[in-house]
Amino acid sequence: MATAEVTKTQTQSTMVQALRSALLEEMERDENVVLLGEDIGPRGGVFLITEGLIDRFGKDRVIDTPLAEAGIIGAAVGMACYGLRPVAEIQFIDFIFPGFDLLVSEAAKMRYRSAGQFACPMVVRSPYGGGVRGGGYHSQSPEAYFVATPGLKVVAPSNPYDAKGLLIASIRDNDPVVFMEPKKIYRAVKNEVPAGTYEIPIGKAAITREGKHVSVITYGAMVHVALEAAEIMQKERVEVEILDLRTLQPYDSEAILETVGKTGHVVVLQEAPRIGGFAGEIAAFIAEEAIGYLEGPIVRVAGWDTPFPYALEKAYMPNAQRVCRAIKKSINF
Amino acid sequence: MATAEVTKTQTQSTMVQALRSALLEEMERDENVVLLGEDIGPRGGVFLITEGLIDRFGKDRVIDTPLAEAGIIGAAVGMACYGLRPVAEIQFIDFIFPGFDLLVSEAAKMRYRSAGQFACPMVVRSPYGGGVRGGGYHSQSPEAYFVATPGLKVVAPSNPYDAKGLLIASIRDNDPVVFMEPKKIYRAVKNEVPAGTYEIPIGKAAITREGKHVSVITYGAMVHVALEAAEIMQKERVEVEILDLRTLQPYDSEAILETVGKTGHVVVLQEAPRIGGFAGEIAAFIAEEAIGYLEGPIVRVAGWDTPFPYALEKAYMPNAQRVCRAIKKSINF
Amino acid sequence: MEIKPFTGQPISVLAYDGSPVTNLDSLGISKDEYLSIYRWLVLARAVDDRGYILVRQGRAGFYAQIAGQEASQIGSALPLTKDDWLYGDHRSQGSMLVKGLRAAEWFAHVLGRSLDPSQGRLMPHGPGRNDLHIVPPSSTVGNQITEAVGTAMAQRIKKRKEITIVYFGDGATSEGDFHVGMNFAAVYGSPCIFFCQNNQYAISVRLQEQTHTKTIAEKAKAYGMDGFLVDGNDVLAVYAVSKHCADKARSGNGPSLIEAYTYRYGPHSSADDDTRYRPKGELEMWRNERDPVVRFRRFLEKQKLWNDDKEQKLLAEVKAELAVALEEAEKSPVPEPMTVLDHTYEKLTPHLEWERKELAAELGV
Amino acid sequence: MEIKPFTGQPISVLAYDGSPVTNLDSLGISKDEYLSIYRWLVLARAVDDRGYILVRQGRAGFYAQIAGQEASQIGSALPLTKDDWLYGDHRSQGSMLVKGLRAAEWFAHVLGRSLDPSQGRLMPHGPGRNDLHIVPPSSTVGNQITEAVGTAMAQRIKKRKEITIVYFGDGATSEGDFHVGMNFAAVYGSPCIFFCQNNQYAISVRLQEQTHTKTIAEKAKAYGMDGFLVDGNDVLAVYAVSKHCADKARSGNGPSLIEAYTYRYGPHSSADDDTRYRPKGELEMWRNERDPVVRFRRFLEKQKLWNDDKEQKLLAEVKAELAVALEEAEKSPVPEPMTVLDHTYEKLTPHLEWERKELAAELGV
Ligand SMILES: Cc1ncc(C[n+]2csc(CCOP(=O)(O)OP(=O)(O)O)c2C)c(N)n1
Ligand SMILES: Cc1ncc(C[n+]2csc(CCOP(=O)(O)OP(=O)(O)O)c2C)c(N)n1
Ligand SMILES: [Mg+2]
Ligand SMILES: [Mg+2]
Repeated sequence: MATAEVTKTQTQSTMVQALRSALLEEMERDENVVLLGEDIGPRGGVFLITEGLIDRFGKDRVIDTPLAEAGIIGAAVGMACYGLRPVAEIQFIDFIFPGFDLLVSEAAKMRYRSAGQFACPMVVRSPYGGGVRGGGYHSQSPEAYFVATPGLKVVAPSNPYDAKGLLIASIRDNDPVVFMEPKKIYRAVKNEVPAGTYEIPIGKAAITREGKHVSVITYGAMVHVALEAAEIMQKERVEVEILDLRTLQPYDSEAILETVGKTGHVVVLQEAPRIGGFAGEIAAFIAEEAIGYLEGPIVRVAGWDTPFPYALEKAYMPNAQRVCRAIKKSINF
Repeated sequence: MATAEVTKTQTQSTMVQALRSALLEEMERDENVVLLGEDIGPRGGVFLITEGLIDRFGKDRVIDTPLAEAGIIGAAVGMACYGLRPVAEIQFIDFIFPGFDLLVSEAAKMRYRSAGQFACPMVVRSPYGGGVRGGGYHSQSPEAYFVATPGLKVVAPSNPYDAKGLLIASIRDNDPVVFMEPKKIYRAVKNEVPAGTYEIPIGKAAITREGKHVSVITYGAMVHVALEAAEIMQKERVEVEILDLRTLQPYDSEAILETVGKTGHVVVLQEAPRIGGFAGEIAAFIAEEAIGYLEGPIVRVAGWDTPFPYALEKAYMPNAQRVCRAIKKSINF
Repeated sequence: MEIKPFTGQPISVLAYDGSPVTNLDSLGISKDEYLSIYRWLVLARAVDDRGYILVRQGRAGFYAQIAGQEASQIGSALPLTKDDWLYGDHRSQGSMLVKGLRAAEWFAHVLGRSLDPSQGRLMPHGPGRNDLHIVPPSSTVGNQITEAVGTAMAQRIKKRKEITIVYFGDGATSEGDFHVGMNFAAVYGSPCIFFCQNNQYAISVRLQEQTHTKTIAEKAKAYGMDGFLVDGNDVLAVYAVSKHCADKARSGNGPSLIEAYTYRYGPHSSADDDTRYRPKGELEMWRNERDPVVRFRRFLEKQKLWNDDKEQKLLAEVKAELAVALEEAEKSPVPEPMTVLDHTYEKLTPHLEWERKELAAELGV
Repeated sequence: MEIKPFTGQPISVLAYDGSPVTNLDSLGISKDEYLSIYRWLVLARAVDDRGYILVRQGRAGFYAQIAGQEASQIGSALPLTKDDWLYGDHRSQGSMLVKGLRAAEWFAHVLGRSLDPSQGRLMPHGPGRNDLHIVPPSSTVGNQITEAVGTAMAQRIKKRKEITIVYFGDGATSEGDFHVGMNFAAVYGSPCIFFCQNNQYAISVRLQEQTHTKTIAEKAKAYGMDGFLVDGNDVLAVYAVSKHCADKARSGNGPSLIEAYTYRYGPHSSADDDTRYRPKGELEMWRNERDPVVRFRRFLEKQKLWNDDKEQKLLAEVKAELAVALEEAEKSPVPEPMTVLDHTYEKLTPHLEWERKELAAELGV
């Protein structure tokens, strides 16, 4: 576990650019890597992550599909069993559900049910999360479903550098990976992204900010909300450590124990609704394995337990203020 | 919260009988209650829960459907919006996934997205869980997905008496309810079930067994594993309290706080895989709201984080021994 | 006019220049009704133009225009009665207006204001109104289809003389829900109209990449159902076919699929860039030669029912009406932040009660 | 013999009494091949009989018999090459045997032993074997269809001269996956055969309650695909049609749907009670008049290729062979409990490492 290393000679990239370059480089490297999804061809995907790739690699490797997520994921499973390494795009993760069965019943279980004879080295990448005025069906954070599905790996980067390295690692991984892209920061956050190939290992968290009083454990776009909260708390002399999980399944239990051991106070922050959410898993893990370190309650900060709203998304989404309140609850125990 | 009251004058029933009588009585009472599902007509359902109901109520109210869960759940949503109270049967809960989208994107969100104009008073009932040599696709416990979906209620009875009262309450509830039936004990556990109508309120847990040293919080078929473990621990003079949640969403937080306050030691027991499971939610809730009561780690007992096996289901499923080990981990802290 | 399924060529009533190609009497439409149809076409287009401007002004986050598809929507919604049910998709506001949704409500929906019957709960692609039997669509393409079938099944179970119409696009026919819904409806003989607006694109994907059939209508064959192909830019043809299928459903003769062959003028939505995929000249051809509003106006002119004066008067009237509607929408407040938790369940659960307190503290209310 | 889609009546080669109704030469099948086909039919039935007994003896938990459907499975699998891929469903063990699965492996699968290529990971409805390109089906009806299409897409992308066949039942055609898979395959011209064993029931639901078409084959029209209806109890007809579609796919001419009209003799599975829904006399009619094994034997007899002696010899041979196979299966151990965690991922995750320790402690190993 280490803070994201950034080569200073590189240019500032958005996550969109970083993801696109990961796809492009992996497709150059391995001709078994193929892309499939809705509007990923001439349209370049609705967020332009696949822009221009069809011109470079042709229709056999950048496959515009009919409008059917069950087909996208199901076909990816069949391709992966055959030996390709498909990267499927689901236009918004809210629309993964028509293909959910193929993901949880097939991709996740193929290796197990065949006793290792068949595998599904495939990636399902998809934008997730709110903050873009997308309403109830263009804003959700359904990671809890994927994490609760043995056989799937789940990744959610928080910045362009990590996004590229994690996507490359996901494509090379021999298990199915759900790769969740925080669309709110597709273009809003930039950092330096090297041109060449590199992997960020799946299963390893990163300390985004060091601190000694309280740990905020989070991932994806919420890392930036945590950073904002940390700045605010800094003024009150509370030093916040931020752990960016990066991989949700399998999550980095060592890194979690380390930061909890250091601070003794924990806030787990997610954008998804609270009840049954992934933050609960992290809290439960800590309550089982690190209760001796704890000097206060484990506080979860999350979206409210409602569907995602449209007009009121500001009142819905976790913000720095909500995180600060939680930090105080955790340290003023 | 109270232990299941049992009228002594009644006969011993199986859960199959109890569920069938709930359906029958509710259909007699309210002509808007209709059933739909695969093989629920002349076949009576593969577990015979709807046996004979088509003869009594006809094809318009006991609707054998084509083999498509998206149709079953989608049609139920449309019926419910229209004013019926459909009770959909999914033959095994493992097969809910072709219709999962309709459940989480539609049934769960219809009230919210219409700002209360439309509601989905519907029940999706389905057998779940292992122990019947059903293999990976006739044994799963996917409650984590439903609990993580705001807008759904989730119920899982542990005995025939509760099953009837909870199913009646679910049918009368104005929100969509996923009603999970522990198939392993469909016929294995009996208790007294009154002939008339009664409701067990949704959202209320029950103490199945009182004890003062440790609380085992569980639901469904695992209540009986907890009871077995309690008997074993009794011999070691550990008095186990068992809290049967009965409703998973919304779960009975008061009852949880009460038992944790009483014992200070907690084991949360579920059949589903551990990571991302519902037990984590309960643990997280306790770690946030009752950390002061805790005198040991919150220990989760669960299925392993694999798909459900066939030949090795015994090695997979939580058993009394595993629960006892957890209890010891929790109290010997 | 005989209306037959599986014609291969779109059924039409009017030529592109507005002259009838069939006997109009058989349609049984009065002169007043013709004028009213035209008013709907003009209104639908004007509402849409006005709504889209709200996005361009940055006052709304999203808009999917119906321009080019007005005839499909007006023609199919007119045969519906008050009691019939309507399931829309993300591009069916024209039908919703005919069913009774007020323009002010539509604008409020686009702006996310309280006057929106869905109270700002949805991206602006179609609010619901229970009293009008308009069910608000989710954004998930295709889901409304099985739901509509459920409603139609219920109508039949309850022996009501009502029908359900469900709208979806050409792209939606690739989803499993289309298949499952069509099959259920056919099996139960449900009083349902499956109305496909084939505007030839699903975002960037053309129909030939979406499916290997020439038409959508012929897909009905897989369900033992009748499939009608109609010129979707010919409001009278759409009306006639829809009326036929509505009557058929209402009299217990089961569901039908209607494919309205049409074209969208705008990008897929305000978030799209259609220059990336649209071949040059295609849009211009449709707009200049086949526009559904102009075509019907030419028809009226030929019938001596319309002239420039009337046109100017109507446009002014509609403009004024919409100005009032927009004002009403704008006056309507943004929903109260504390309402964000409501309507998840019938009552707040204990967890939501707790969250309500948290939110109140956060908002300082 | 000309093979045409959408015949309305099942394509057949043999009458019920085994006499040919078409010119046999055009099939290009040698005498040895006829005998080999018969051996497959007899073997498939015997394997199935033997397997089912294991359930009745309480030694296995589940069994879905193929009895009655042998001709569909053997006839469709014979045209496949070693390189072709096969996706089965819960009732396709006959096809898997032809593709190379050993009877001993099948029995081990039924018993949940290590010799099972899927090592007891699945309810016994079809193990996979990677080297034979047999993908193990999940139990989720229909899912294999889109997967098979993905494999066929890959075969085409890789420009291999291979095809993929996917098996499913009449009931499965109601699932969205059937629709989605058919549509994808047609759009991409994938080298795929969609092989529907229409045994007229999905558990208790009869075809007329499953769908409103007369045949399954005609559903291909919704995809611009050819649909062939074949007598599924006529092994030569199934072979001829399957060969035709395989050749077509292999030569780049795209996918086909085949409906094999057949009947299952057993209950849906060992857990079913078919007396609840089967009309009286129906089973007897099929078994007595249309049995696929008897029919082909009559054919052989008429061709003077078979007689009672040969029959007795073959039955004894098969019996002996299966006794050996079963013994091999039974000798194979139950999988080690500690392996229950393996193959969830390529490597144990840290969480699974931890669970491994817990399990070891629990098992005392
Ligand atoms: C299940 C699902 N997948 C993808 C999307 C994203 N999406 C929204 S509209 C659309 C295209 C719809 O095309 P069509 O059905 O032809 O309707 P049109 O927009 O042309 O009216 C897509 C892909 C979605 N909303 N839902
Ligand atoms: C998605 C799903 N729904 C329900 C089931 C339960 N089920 C197993 S087989 C079957 C019937 C299948 O009928 P058909 O496709 O005709 O195949 P057959 O069994 O007749 O060979 C059903 C309903 C399932 N396995 N998967
Ligand atoms: Mg379209
Ligand atoms: Mg069948």
